[in-house]
Amino acid sequence: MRKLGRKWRWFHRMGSPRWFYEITGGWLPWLIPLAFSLLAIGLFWGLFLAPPDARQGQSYRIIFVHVPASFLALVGYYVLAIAGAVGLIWRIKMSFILMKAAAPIGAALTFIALFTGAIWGKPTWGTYWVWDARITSMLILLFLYLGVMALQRALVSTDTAFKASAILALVGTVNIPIIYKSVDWWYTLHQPATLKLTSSSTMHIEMLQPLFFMICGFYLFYMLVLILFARLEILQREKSSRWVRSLVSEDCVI
Amino acid sequence: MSNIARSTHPGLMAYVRRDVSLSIRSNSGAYAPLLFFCMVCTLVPISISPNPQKLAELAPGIIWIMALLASLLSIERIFVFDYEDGSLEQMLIAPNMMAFPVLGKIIAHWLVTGLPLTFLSPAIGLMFALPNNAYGPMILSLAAGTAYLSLVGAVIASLTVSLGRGGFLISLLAVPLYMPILVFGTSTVTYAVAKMPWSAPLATMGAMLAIALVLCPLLASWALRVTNGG
Amino acid sequence: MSNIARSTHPGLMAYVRRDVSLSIRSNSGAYAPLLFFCMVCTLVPISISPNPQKLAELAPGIIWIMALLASLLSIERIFVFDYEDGSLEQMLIAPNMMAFPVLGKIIAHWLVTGLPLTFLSPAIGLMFALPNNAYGPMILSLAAGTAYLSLVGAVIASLTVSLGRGGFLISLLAVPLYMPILVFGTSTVTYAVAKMPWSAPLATMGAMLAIALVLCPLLASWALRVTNGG
Amino acid sequence: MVFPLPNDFLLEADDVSYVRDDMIIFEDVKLSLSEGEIVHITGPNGCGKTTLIKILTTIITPTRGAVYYKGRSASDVRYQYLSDLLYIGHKTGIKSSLNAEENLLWMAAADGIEDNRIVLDALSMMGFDSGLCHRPCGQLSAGQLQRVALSRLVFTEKHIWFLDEPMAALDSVSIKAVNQCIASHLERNGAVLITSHQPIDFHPVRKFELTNWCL
Amino acid sequence: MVFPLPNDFLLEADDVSYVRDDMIIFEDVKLSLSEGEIVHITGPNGCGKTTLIKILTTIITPTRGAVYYKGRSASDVRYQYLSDLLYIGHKTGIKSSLNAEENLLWMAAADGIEDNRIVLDALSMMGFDSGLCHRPCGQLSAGQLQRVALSRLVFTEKHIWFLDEPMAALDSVSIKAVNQCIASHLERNGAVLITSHQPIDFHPVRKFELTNWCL
Ligand code: HEM
Ligand SMILES: Nc1ncnc2c1ncn2[C@@H]1O[C@H](COP(=O)(O)OP(=O)(O)OP(=O)(O)O)[C@@H](O)[C@H]1O
Ligand SMILES: Nc1ncnc2c1ncn2[C@@H]1O[C@H](COP(=O)(O)OP(=O)(O)OP(=O)(O)O)[C@@H](O)[C@H]1O
Ligand SMILES: [Mg+2]
Ligand SMILES: [Mg+2]
Repeated sequence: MRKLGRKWRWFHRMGSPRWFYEITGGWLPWLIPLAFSLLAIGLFWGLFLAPPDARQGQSYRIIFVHVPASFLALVGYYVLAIAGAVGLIWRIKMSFILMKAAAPIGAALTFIALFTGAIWGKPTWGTYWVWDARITSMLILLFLYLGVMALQRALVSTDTAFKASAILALVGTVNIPIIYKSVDWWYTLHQPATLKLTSSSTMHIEMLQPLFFMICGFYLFYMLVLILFARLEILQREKSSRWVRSLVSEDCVI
Repeated sequence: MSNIARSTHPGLMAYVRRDVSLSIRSNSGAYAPLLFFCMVCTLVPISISPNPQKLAELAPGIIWIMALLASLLSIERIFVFDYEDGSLEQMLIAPNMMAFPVLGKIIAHWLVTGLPLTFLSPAIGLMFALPNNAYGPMILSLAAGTAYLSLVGAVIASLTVSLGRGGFLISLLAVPLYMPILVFGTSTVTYAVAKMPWSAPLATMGAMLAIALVLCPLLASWALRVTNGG
Repeated sequence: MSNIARSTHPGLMAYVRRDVSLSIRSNSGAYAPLLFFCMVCTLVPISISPNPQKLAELAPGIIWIMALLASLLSIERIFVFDYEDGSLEQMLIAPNMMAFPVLGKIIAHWLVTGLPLTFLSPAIGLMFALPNNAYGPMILSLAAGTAYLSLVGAVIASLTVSLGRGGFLISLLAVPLYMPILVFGTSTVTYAVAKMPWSAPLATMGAMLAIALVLCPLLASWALRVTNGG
Repeated sequence: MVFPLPNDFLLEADDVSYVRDDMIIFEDVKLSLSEGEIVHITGPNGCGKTTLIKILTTIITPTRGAVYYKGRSASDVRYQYLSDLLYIGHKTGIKSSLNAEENLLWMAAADGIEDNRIVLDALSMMGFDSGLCHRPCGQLSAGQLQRVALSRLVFTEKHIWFLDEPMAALDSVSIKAVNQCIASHLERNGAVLITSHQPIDFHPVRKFELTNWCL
Repeated sequence: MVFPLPNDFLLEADDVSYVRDDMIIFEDVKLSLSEGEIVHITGPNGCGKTTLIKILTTIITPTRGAVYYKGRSASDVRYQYLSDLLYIGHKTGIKSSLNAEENLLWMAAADGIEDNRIVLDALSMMGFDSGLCHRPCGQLSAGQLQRVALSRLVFTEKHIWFLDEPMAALDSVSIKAVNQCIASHLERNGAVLITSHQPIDFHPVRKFELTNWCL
């Protein structure tokens, strides 16, 4: 093999699942308490301390779950697609593992966003569902996530499954802006904007602060779950390797 | 000897001809997606409303959805037979850029699905009492749109080819990607019905088609290699 | 020795269990027709109109058409895989009435297609702003109607099984036979929406179902024998 | 024929002819099979061996002639006949999404066997590696698949076996295993009808040559 | 490896390994093929013969190792290599809705042959009855289908042949015809890589035994 430069050696070592497993093992003791305390603070603040909304009363408090979940659902797709692209271009196995881990998390977050949005819709709009541009594109995002998961599951050979679902994720990325644009445009065409999500600028500062905590908490929580899923996948894939066997014989838990 | 073989290897047009004639020969014939399109369109007045005014309102959307379904359900078969009988392996070891045969097959799919459907759409429009000024835009949008559907669908079909008749999996993967073209396609027709300028959505479709024409054959041939173990 | 073999030969329930588990195992999974149903239903607001009032008007017809399509497109596979891998020949030489295995397979098809679709339909109804009083009739009509579709579809599928993936041919043959049930199904729901008594169309569907339940397995197994050379 | 033939053949084909699309595949084929006997049907490609076997198993109805089982028309004693025969053809009826054990268990159920110990034993007797048992059959090689299908021979209790080119794709070790199965079946008074382009090495094998009518 | 190997083998597999789903199919396989040589790959069912051939034809990418064509990496001279090889696998690429002649004409086009006289001659040389020519291949028997596929051998101008169990389902007459094709190809300095569970009767056939890694 060609001699690799120093930078490249680092890059490829990072691609080693074992390296990832060991390094993230050191992060977990920090990440877990941090994520959960941020979430706890944000939730408590948002649900109990923040003042009720002038128009919506108490029901607005669902925002503290809805907005972070929607936000990370979108971010999650870029994580997925970038991980897939890196895996395809540099043939890094670890990147594929991260991609595989990102799909179910993203799907779950998207589902939470849709679900909380629907619950919120009932008191505010008087209906659970409306074909608003944003909501529709969120639904399509859920389908994209599910598609990546289904393809991953259906292809039996792991290598092929990784590469194929990465290609699918890439195609999906190209389409996300188009989908968003088209759906946005479609909505404004057919129906006057009677129902609009309250814009954040009108939000009270005392509501924004706990929301900020929740978003940070969700971010860390996302990272945490991604790492845990990836570690689980690594153990499964490398179960026959020596280092995993010695791990298991030491009775380590992930 | 190798040079001769190389230069004469069946290229794009050969694949177009072969695939078109294969689907004419196949049991259900080339007219199959077309028949499906007609059959399903007839279900609409029966189950929703036979009222001409209502039908006219629904027409652009219904025609477009049914065209999309006819394309979606037939695209599955673009590579799967070749996979099952071993032709795909022969394609993989053909000494030329694989994107050309793939593009050939995509064009053939469009010729037996999208194009006849486009030609037939005025008849359906007539049955649905579509206003006169909408026929032109409808034909143009269907022609460009079904080509886009064939291109994007081929990428998905090549990802799922080794699953045998993945059947509905392909619809989960393809429908989200089909959505934008559906929006632009129906807008073109509804704009025309509403006597608004309909060139903007049609132009967008054209741009999307141009990009897909370049990217999709490459992506599909890449995906075919990957799903066959390469 | 022959008597033991005869009495223990896999019967109706064994075929139901086997086919359900096979379609759960298959790549696209048992949820596949369900996914198709959902995906296609989302196309409607995008291409026709997102206006809740309009959607509510369309809902019964659209839900029924899409259920019909999901059933139609999956019925093709009820016998074709068995034909291709040789299981069908083994079924033909099984020492019992062939109508039982066939009925088993039809029930399995309904369990993975019609039934989940029926359970999911309220969610689609919700998204289409269907009025509250229509949910009950919709569920009942879908449950009975999809069972009828599976039964009648199986007869068509057994006629076309030797054509391989006849694909669209099956839709040409089946759609005319599906029409009556579509009419009664949508009327049940639209009657309910209009607060009219909806038991008459539902009762008709029940009667049709009962007749189909007796005749179709017999017809299908006969057709299978004939198309295999018997 | 109105009366059953007065003989004791286990199986008999009486002047069977088959015409497909106005083409005579074969005409007036007479073939009989007794207990403990193996008949090897030979003939060039396309002479109708597979067709003949399908006629004998009642899958295909012959254009003329009839098949007799223990002296009575097979269509009269249909269920009795069917519950006594085993047919493994070019297509073996294996589901590619199930693994070897699941596939065989389903087939064993036809013989009233529900015990997966028996099935696993059969697989290992055919030289099928137990490490492959968890894999869906779609992921097996051509020969491994054939081994799975032929494992039925180990535990089946059917009397008459119809084997259409069972040895194709098998390596020499598995061919030996199949031969052993057939030998012990013959000892137990079973009957075997086999087609194969490879020679079959039993000493009392009766060859039945089908000539090519098409040419 | 940066530099091409300094040798003259037509084809060489250099320490090729293949791992599928964490299972080692084979490891460090070294195989070479010169002009005028025939190599018979043997081994038990499932040892990876088909996989090896697909790796050599570049359909499957090996986990480790590389294939060299005339001393240069096959992936570097990909098109040159591909235009010099012929592969007939388990699945032969025949369309069941086309007839034998149409199928072969399409395959012949890959060799720059557009003449249907050549194709018909090839079919009759493989013993394929011309009366069957008008029938779609889906209606042929197993052996007849294989005959059609192997007719390619008569007219192809490719240098390296990869044949994966070409003799399966063939009767003895057609096996002789195939052997004749191979012999004349070898005389013309062609190279053949063949797998078969049946013995192959050329005198200078080199056996290459693949062991079963999976076990
Ligand atoms: C199922 C229905 C819903 C879906 C799928 C949905 C989806 C989304 C998405 C994707 C975002 C953007 C997150 C970001 O970019 O930061 C968002 C933000 C938001 N949503 Fe929803 N939403 C739904 C229902 C609702 C309802 C009923 C309300 C309240 C009336 C609501 C209020 C908000 C607010 C206030 C924001 C933050 C505003 C912003 O940052 O632009 N949503 N929602
Ligand atoms: N699609 C697949 N997915 C996973 N594993 C496979 C697949 N195809 C083959 N295998 C496995 O790879 C190994 C090698 O298979 P291969 O087909 O190369 O064997 P082979 O030597 O050609 O056998 P045979 O003599 O039976 O044709 C086998 O153990 C098989 O189970
Ligand atoms: N489905 C079919 N439709 C029409 N003709 C067929 C069909 N299947 C086989 N035939 C023809 O019937 C004849 C007998 O076929 P059959 O498969 O019985 O031959 P076989 O003796 O088994 O040959 P092989 O040794 O190649 O397996 C052949 O000439 C074949 O072309
Ligand atoms: Mg045969
Ligand atoms: Mg093999």
